[in-house]
Amino acid sequence: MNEETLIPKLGVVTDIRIDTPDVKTFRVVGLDGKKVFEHIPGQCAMLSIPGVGEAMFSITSSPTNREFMEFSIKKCGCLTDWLHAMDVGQQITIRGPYGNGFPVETDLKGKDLLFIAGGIGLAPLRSVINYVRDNRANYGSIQIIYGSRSKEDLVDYQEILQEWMTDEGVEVNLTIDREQEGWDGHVGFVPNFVKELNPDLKKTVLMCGPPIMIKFTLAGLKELGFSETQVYTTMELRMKCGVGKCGRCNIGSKYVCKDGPVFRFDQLDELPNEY
Amino acid sequence: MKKLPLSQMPALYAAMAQGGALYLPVDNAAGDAQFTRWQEGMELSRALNTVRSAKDFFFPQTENLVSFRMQGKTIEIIDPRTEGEDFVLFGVRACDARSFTILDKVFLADPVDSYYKSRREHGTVVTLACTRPEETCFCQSFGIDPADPEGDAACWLTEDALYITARTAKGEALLARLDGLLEDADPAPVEAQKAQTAAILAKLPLAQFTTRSFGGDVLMKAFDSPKWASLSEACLGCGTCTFVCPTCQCYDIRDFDTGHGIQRYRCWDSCMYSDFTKMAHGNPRTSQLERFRQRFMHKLVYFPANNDGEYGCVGCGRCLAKCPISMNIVKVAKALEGDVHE
Amino acid sequence: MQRIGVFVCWCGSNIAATVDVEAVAEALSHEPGVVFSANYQYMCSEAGQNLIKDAIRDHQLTGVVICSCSPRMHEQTFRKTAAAAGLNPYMVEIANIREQCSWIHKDKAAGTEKAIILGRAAVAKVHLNAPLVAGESPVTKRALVIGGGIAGIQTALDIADAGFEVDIVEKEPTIGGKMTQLDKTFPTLDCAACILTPKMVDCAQDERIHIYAYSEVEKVEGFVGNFTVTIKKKARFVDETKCTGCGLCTEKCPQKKVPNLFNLGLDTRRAIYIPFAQAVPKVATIDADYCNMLKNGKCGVCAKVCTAGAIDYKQTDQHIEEKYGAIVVATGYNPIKLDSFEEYAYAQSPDVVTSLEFERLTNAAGPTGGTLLRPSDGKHPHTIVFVQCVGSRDTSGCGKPYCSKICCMYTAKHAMLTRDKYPDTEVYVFYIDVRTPGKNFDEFYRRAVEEYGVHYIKGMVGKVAPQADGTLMVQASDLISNEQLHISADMVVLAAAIEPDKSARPLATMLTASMDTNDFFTEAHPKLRPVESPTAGIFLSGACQGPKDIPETVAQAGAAASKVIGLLSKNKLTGNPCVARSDEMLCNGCSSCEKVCPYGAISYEDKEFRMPNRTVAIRRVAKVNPAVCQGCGACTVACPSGAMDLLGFSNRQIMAEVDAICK
Amino acid sequence: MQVNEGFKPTIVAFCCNWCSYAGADLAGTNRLQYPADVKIIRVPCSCRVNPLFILRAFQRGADGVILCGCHPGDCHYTTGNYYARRRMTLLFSMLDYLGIERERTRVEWVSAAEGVKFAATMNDFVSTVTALGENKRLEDLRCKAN
Amino acid sequence: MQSQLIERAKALLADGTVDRVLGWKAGEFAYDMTPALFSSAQELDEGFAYDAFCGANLSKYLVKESRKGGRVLAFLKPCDTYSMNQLLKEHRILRENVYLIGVPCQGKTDVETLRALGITSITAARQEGEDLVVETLYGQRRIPLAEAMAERCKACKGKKHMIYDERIGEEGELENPDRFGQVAALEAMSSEERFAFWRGELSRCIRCNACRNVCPACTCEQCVFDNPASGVDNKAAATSFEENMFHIIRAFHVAGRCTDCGECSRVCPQRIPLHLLNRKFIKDINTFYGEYQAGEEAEGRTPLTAYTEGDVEPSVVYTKGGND
Repeated sequence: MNEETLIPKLGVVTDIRIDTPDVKTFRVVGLDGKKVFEHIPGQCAMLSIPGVGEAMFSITSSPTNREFMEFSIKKCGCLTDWLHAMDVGQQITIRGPYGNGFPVETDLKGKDLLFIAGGIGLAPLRSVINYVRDNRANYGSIQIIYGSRSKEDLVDYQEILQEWMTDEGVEVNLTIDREQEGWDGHVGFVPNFVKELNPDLKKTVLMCGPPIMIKFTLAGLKELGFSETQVYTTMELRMKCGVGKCGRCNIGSKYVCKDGPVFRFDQLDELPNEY
Repeated sequence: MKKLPLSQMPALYAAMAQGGALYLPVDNAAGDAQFTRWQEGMELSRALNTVRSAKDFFFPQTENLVSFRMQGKTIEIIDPRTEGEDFVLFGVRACDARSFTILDKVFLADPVDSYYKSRREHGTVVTLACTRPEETCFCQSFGIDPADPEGDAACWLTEDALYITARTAKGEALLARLDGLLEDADPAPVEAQKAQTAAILAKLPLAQFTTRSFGGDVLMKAFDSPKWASLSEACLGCGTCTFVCPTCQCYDIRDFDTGHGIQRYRCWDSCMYSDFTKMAHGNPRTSQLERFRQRFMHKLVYFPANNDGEYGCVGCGRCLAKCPISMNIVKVAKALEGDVHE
Repeated sequence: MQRIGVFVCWCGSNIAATVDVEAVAEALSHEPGVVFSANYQYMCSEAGQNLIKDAIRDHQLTGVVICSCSPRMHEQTFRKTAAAAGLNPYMVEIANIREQCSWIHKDKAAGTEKAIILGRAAVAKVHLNAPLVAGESPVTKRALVIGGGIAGIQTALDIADAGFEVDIVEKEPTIGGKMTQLDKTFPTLDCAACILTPKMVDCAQDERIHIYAYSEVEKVEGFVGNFTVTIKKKARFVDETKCTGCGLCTEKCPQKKVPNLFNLGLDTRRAIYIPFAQAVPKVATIDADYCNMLKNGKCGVCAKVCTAGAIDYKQTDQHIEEKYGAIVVATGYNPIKLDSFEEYAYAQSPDVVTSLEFERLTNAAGPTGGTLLRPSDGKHPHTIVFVQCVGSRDTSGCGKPYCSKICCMYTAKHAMLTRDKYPDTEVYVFYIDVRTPGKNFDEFYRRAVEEYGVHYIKGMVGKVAPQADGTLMVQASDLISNEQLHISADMVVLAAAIEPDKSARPLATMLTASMDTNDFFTEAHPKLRPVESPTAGIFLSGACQGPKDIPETVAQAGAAASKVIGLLSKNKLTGNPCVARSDEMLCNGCSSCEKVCPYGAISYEDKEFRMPNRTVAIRRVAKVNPAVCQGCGACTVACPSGAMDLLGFSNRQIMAEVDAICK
Repeated sequence: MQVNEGFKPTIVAFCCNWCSYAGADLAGTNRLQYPADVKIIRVPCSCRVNPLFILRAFQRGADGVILCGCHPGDCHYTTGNYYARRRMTLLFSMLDYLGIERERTRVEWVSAAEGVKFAATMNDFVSTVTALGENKRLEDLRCKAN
Repeated sequence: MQSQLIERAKALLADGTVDRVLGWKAGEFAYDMTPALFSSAQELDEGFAYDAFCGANLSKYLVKESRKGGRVLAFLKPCDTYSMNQLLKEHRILRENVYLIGVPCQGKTDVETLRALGITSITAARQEGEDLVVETLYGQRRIPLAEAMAERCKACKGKKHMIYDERIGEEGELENPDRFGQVAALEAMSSEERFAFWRGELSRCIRCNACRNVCPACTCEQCVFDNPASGVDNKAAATSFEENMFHIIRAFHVAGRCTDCGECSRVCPQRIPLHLLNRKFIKDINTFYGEYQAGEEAEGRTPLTAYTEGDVEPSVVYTKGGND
């Protein structure tokens, strides 16, 4: 952990990829051209443009990537507008990593994994998916259920097509909300799609997406027979200062910055419903 | 135990201020005690306690964390800190002294807050025993003895002398520096004072008040109590309780564009404020009931759940005295007691 | 984050001589968001404009800053340039480095430094500019004229003449207004009826003009180009479409004791009446206050004698809704009530009359058939005293603080005509000043004095005391000879001050048109827009705007008509996009903004807001009508929550300029 | 009054678009000199000027703030300057009450024809503020150049 | 008086005129009354209080309460009725949903006022004739009520109710209070002295927002100082400028609307005499534009949304109001 937790480091944007009409993926390295810091899948970093704002983002690249970090960022406010407008070569400030991350080296090891994501919710899961793919021997089967509003709104679509779908032992199920020309895949919302696919009850689920999707998918999973102890999600939206001291991430006796952002649903059940 | 005659107090202050700063409660223009940097001629306030707590000295209301200079696509990061100044906080009451250990549990926990830590290291806390507690005092509910305060060094003020004893290495070092002024003392007057104060303490209206029913075990019971609605209905959503509280430590980090660069500063925040948890994606606490509940749940339930049963309150009574609508932790705890006991 | 282009103009040597234009362009190129910076001899030239257009396209500029002459000079030019290159014209800001920099500073270093700061402020502002699109609204090609006096008539005729439909709403049973009551008009002494009645007839006959007589405006909604007006057509108990105006009913009606208001109560009429012979529309009206049939159901004479079957005792008020593009206010004036001027004995003696009453007493169609007779005993008066400024220029609080403007001239007229017709009558005029600033006015006044021997006395009348012998003792002071006068008069004529018609105040509220403290309508600009109200689409004609004589009224009526014609000839109105806008999430609904809006552009609505936990809150929020708002910004400062902001001059934009300047 | 030689004050002038800004343009057209310390911000009407803007200017380092508008009665928007007059009277009085030098703020009515008055006003205001020296009582130390 | 109010409230609850009652609730000590809602006779009996310590102005609560459905009974002191009217003028309270009972007020005291008189550690207090008898941990204190009165009550603007549905008790008479003496004293100081005075006072501000949140004129949906989009938001005044800024703008925003209820000064934990800012505006408005008392009427314009052509010029400031 960085000793000066509130003083950021400098990063430089070396590549900007347009993922969807409102999501861009930014590649960031330190001024020395190396990674700014190492992280665990599911951890976050605080990015900022001084004077514009500071906000928490999931690190979407896998720790197995030794060269750079990536952030997939949806345009939804002052800072993200600014980030979307910047050019390659722009410096930004970065501090982290923050949060507990997914238990990839403990609880998840050896398990069959089911990833469920909606829209930009793929961002935190992508890090885990690629980490697991890169350490394939340590894990069982991989199934990915990913949905978005439309084909254009699927984040990392090229990577999904070219790498994930071609991987042995990785099952990818994509869906979009409404019929669309040039799309012959599944159409429909994620919760229903999950039920249709009826995944094996042995799987451990990692889920991220809009609140409404989470709510209905969790209900669907329970209907299928999944237990809350099998399902993980991440709540990085509640993180503010990153170090668990500013008070905002406090839910019950937990601090999302320190105890999260990755929680199992049985853990969340013990908290007051303020998330 | 050492002592010094009251006539020597100015000399004591001067000696304490040697090589740093001395802050002590002094009456301000409104007639209230306020920690003030000592200057020749200043006198210790006779008030029981300051309006603002002593937490400012370790966790100031605003402080610059870092500065930036921007040019084109480049950013320069500047750590604005200079080597801190050693200082002595004199006249801290037992309640405030305890608040520092509560703040320590937040700011010195991993990851350590270096801004706070540095101030803690530079500061020496000299406490002063209370002799005339007021009706709003309930520090005894938290096992604090106002007649025998904690701190790096503790003092007792009698009619003719100041008694002082060191409690930590830092306190010892301070006393060593004051050596020429102090003489060895018989602790009998101090013990007498303690006994006298104890008698008053027993008669305080809140002497029997306790928060013992609260703690992590009753989290859901307390959270779901129907009483929050009526308790919070008059709350103005101001930050008075938070800002006078010695243990409240929530903060916000903001950027200020000076025209020449960006200053990223930290400032006190209040969970009572409507925008406290407001984020780009919404606000999980939309009503004053939820915000009001958070503050008291934090002190009575969440904090003890994470800190071996220690409550996030020291019974200083400031919120009792200052809340514009006279709603406070005592009223809340008393009202909820029945619900958490069930 | 904008992509901004900066263009620094040399203006030949106008700017370049005292401002180092290259240095300015260089310095501004380092400002955040500036991706292109250039300087050129004449930015407003075709080549200069092409430079801008090319840069907008080549560098995908989202904002443009031009450092040049005053925006009052070329802002429009450069906005068009930007628009031609596909950029929203309101993404252009001008830094005025000529009139407000190079031309006033001799020191090049200081000038250059200031030009950079002004440019920096413009860049800072552009960062916060947003594309603005002017709103468009259609225009209803129909005008409403409120008031059917000479002002309203002239306005209506002129508008109709240009081919537009126009409605006149007149509260009396006939149009014509005050001028119908006048005998002769100054300074030419031609007969009022002779010049007015043909115009009234023209109105009646023009198929584009519709007259709502005996009607009042009840409600006005909408805004310029799109007013919806509810007109109350008061029941006259006579079917207008059937009445031939034969007048038989007005002769047979048994109720004879009705004060004749047309003659100011100097004689009586019947309960069913036509105000005067040339009334338009020439239709009878039943005065419900006096009609026996309507009061107690016992009579019905008029219905019996009416061969046309026009009498309809069951008629009720009708409410008609019409749409208009423009509204002209021509509500005119009235003489003030003289009850509070006890010293003139107006209430005590019938021989103390107002000038308008005197007008009726000398009119051939008046109660005396045109022979001047004392109201009290019908005898010929031998001494008449005219008192000027009765209630005018009065700061005591009894009267009006302003000059009523027409009194000097009509009094000269009355005096002269009296002396002309009855040379044996002595005529005295007491005045404070004689004001004759009009064409042939002073000549007219001098003729009264010099040729007709009217006694003009500068002085005040202190008291008029009715005597036992029926004469009136007038006590006055002559300020020039400085002596007290006592004149035994047969009649005293008071030049009562005039005031706006009482209907004007509620009407102004309906129209959201502003009034001054005397209840005269305020004009949009006292010099430059004298016939327009500040509220767009509302125009002013005649004495409702201030005291006027007939030629002035007719001139203003024509001017108002031409403004209306200009408005109605447009198919669409393009608004100014720099208008106020209310953020309803912040709005308290407190009405502060509405109170300071000179245009009535702000209205309120109760709006539902979705609140947490699926609840709904209803809040009163302000809405700005962009078609009416002129963009002054008064509301933005009156608003405490900052809900009201001005597009193009937003709080953030102005503060950004402040920041940039003070950096 | 002492004279602060070499002190260059920062002066912000808010000018209404219709009268005073045009008056400033006329001063320029007539080549009437006034110090470059004055920087003009164009607003549609004097009533657009929020007290916040004036305080903001002082915060950011202005030494004097002047508001120019149409003469009372001549407002392009009829009544704007009447409201501005009340607001500024009260604001200035409050600043004075707080001990802020009253000469640092001013309102002047300048018509489009009064280029001479505009230049004279600015010359006078600049010399007044120069004599007062740097704004200390309403400054934000963070915003000082360093 | 207290029992009279309780009885009336019970009756109005019973006959369905109102379904809840806004009043004051007794607290832990003798003085710490909390504004509270009561919805049953039992609640009223248990907690409703009305005495010399019930100083809180309840009118602002009606902004929210009048929108919650049903009808709420509110007890208003004369001075609260001014706030009520002003809030009605600004359409912030739905009149049909509130039932107003005017209650008499002979001036209120509060614990801070007693504290300033050196009376601390209060355990009980009662009125005895014209005196207030205060029991403290360290003995009894007796002071004349008039002396114990809060500053704002010593400068009372009116003892008559401006609006009510019914009234209980007698309205008092006003005895020529000196409302502007303190302002005039400040005006008479030199500019430097005034600056030093205000800097000393405002530097104590901790930006807790109590003054704003209690103020019946500050009912903005979102305050400019809380709104990041306003460009002037600040949470904690980081510099002396921001302290000044907050208080100047707040005073300006309520200028012409402030009824001088004095709640701002009452609640300030740092005892900053904030009412002296508001009263300066009131004094200026009275001097420049004629006597005006916000809240006397529920309709019409405020001095800052009105004008006359002959208004004084801003330059009046250079020649009036104190010395250099």
